[in-house]
Amino acid sequence: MDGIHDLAGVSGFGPVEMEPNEPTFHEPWEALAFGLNILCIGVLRAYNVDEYRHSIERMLPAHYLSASYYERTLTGVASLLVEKGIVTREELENRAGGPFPLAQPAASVVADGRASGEKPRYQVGDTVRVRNIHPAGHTRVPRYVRGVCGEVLHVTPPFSYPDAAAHGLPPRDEPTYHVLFQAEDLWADAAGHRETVVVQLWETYLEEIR
Amino acid sequence: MDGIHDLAGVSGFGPVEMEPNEPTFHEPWEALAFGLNILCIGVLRAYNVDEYRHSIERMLPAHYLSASYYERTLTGVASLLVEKGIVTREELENRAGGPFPLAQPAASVVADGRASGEKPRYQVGDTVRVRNIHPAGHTRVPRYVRGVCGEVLHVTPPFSYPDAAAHGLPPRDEPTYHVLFQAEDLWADAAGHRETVVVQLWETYLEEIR
Amino acid sequence: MSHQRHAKQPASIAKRTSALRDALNEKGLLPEGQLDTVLDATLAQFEETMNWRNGAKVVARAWTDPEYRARLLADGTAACAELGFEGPQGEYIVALEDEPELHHVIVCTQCSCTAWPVLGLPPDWYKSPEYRARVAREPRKVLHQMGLDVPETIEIRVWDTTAESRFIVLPLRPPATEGWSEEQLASIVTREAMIGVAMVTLEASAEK
Amino acid sequence: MSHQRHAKQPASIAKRTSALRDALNEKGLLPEGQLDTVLDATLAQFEETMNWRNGAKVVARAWTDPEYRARLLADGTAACAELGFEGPQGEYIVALEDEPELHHVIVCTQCSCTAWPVLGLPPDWYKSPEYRARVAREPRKVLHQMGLDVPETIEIRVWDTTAESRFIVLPLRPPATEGWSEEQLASIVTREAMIGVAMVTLEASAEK
Repeated sequence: MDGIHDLAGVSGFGPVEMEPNEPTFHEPWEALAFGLNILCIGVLRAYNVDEYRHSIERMLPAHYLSASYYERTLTGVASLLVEKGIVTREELENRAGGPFPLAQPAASVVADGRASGEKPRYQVGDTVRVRNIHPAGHTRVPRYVRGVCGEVLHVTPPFSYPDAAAHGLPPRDEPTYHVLFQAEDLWADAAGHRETVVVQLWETYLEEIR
Repeated sequence: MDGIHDLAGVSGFGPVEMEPNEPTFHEPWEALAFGLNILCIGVLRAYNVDEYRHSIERMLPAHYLSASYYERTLTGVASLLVEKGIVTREELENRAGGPFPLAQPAASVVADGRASGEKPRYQVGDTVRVRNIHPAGHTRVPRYVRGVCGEVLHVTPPFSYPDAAAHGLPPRDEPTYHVLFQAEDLWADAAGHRETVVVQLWETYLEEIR
Repeated sequence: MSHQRHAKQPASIAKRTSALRDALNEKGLLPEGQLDTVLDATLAQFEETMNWRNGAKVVARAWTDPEYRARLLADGTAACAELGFEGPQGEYIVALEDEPELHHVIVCTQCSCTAWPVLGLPPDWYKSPEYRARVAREPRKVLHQMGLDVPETIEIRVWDTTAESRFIVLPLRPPATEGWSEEQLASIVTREAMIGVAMVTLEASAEK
Repeated sequence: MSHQRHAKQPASIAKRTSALRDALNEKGLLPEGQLDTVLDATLAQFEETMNWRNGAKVVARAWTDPEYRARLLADGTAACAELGFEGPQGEYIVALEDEPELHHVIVCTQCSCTAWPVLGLPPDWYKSPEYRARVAREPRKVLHQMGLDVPETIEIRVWDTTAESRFIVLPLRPPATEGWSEEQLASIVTREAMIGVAMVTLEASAEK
């Protein structure tokens, strides 16, 4: 989805603020929210990491931007557990003593892309174009590279295709690449000098230059 | 700027909710915020409408999305009056009895585009491409049409070029056009059938097809 | 985000608005008391005279007077002014005529511009991020959720109010209104129909 | 936005988090008391063993052992595992070697992925919308505001963590550290330097 989480290049944000001697967690509930996610993925196997990422992307945009990182974590975890029938929204709200905002439902998605285990189609040095796609569901191809040409810098291992895994479709591994983009191809007149961006992309996101 | 206000095509928003028998204003402060803006533009001539629009775009993204329409109005008006030295943030916060969030500063912008009063370069039926530009300041060319080709549907009158007017640059009138885009050229695989979008664009935003 | 951790809650929006009015009043930019006078007059204008019922009259006139309809489509600004509807945000009004195979919808994706003299101040839903984000990209789906089904055989054309044109949709006149007076017709035209998110039907009435 | 007008405030985030834990506990998905045991063990791991000081050791080793450096650049995952640093979010670690004319910076624009075994959980600023929105588009400006000036003669290469690669920057070794021990060197390597928003300097110290 072309969601609010796809932030790269959006203007208007303030300065990046760093906190000296920042603790790992600022509040007990942050550690708990983080731990619950680790527990649900790693021990209970209630969902996978792609589903987790997508659950956060599905938060209402105003909530996404106003929530802190661990509030996003907690919201994603709770949304998935409700969607999977492990807990109900009602019991969460009763226990919390008030509204418990959750993510919006996921779109229904059909499988696309390649078969598992195929050999990489591109090699180091190839010029590739990122397909101009706007998937309704989870995807890891950010908007700012779509339609743009880049150069294959490394052929990286096959990894599970997230557009499928995030929607409970049969998992499959697919070749990935580090693709190098020139800033001026991404940001046109707004690009800085001698700036480049590398994005790791699954093969389904790419097409050959015609 | 490629700000949060440029919302078209961002996914993840919920349903459009309509209110039966909606009043013009829901609260007295809404009418007051609206009236103050009309007063400042039309009577005090403290700023122009392009500066006003830009002041809202410069709100921090999380504030922009969580604020109601008239809170955005009030924030824009207050930001401009502070920036122009008519009131100070301190007196506003003292009077309000707490923090008074304002917009972020405007970027410095240099004049671009055409001279005033030139004849329209394009005619009805011409195919034009929207330039792939990312202005640092105010602009009225939304991101979703940049780099995309469309057809001139109407040659509309010259209007004040907002990228200049919003930054206090010398005003100039420039030809505008209603440009018709096919949805599949804008949203690729996500486009619906038999859907088109018309965007009114200043001539500086356009380029000829080469 | 450390600034968010420690951020104080803003003053209430009502207090912020009053604070700005009071600060302006104190500057003496206008003669004493005149700020409130101007404010009251402005608001009365929008509550009473500059609202979407004007647009309904324009539509009813266009439905009953072919020559007016032709003038409206050729020069919306002048045709609206003929009926006395002009003013701010109405300097260049463009009427969009629906056809059996073409349905128009209006939006302002970047802010919330509207033809004030004929549509008045827009409703909340028109100004919402939901409508602004979605209608240019998935108009048929958005209209469906708003209660209007436009068959796929009909083109939906979304007009994004990015410059100075201010649009008003001239909807299809419902069948079975032959012989109706202009006033009767105006009474069934809704603001939603003139934005393009509803059709004009015989059920619509003044309470909308 | 009418739903916003009438929206009730959510329960506090602390209450929401406890509510989720308690609801899960009640389901009996794990033997009694084990949920808290697992939680405690997980958190202890991140507080104590899986943190960025591991990465500092990797960098110091690479600075002092040319063969290790070559192994690190050829296979980051294996080279980190040599020192005992492996685990979740470290299945495919890629070390990015800074050069006099090339400066690497790491971001995850869509969420906040990081190489946990060598960088630990990322700091708030790395997870902030500010950093994620800005650094891929205006890296030199962002780094300047964060206190690092990279001259325009030097290429800045931003690595967006979109798939399974997890990056660690191998920063330039500061001059005047000849003869330093691995431990001494590790003590001046900061998390910020291994993300690419700071250089390693002699002033940096353990308190960072």
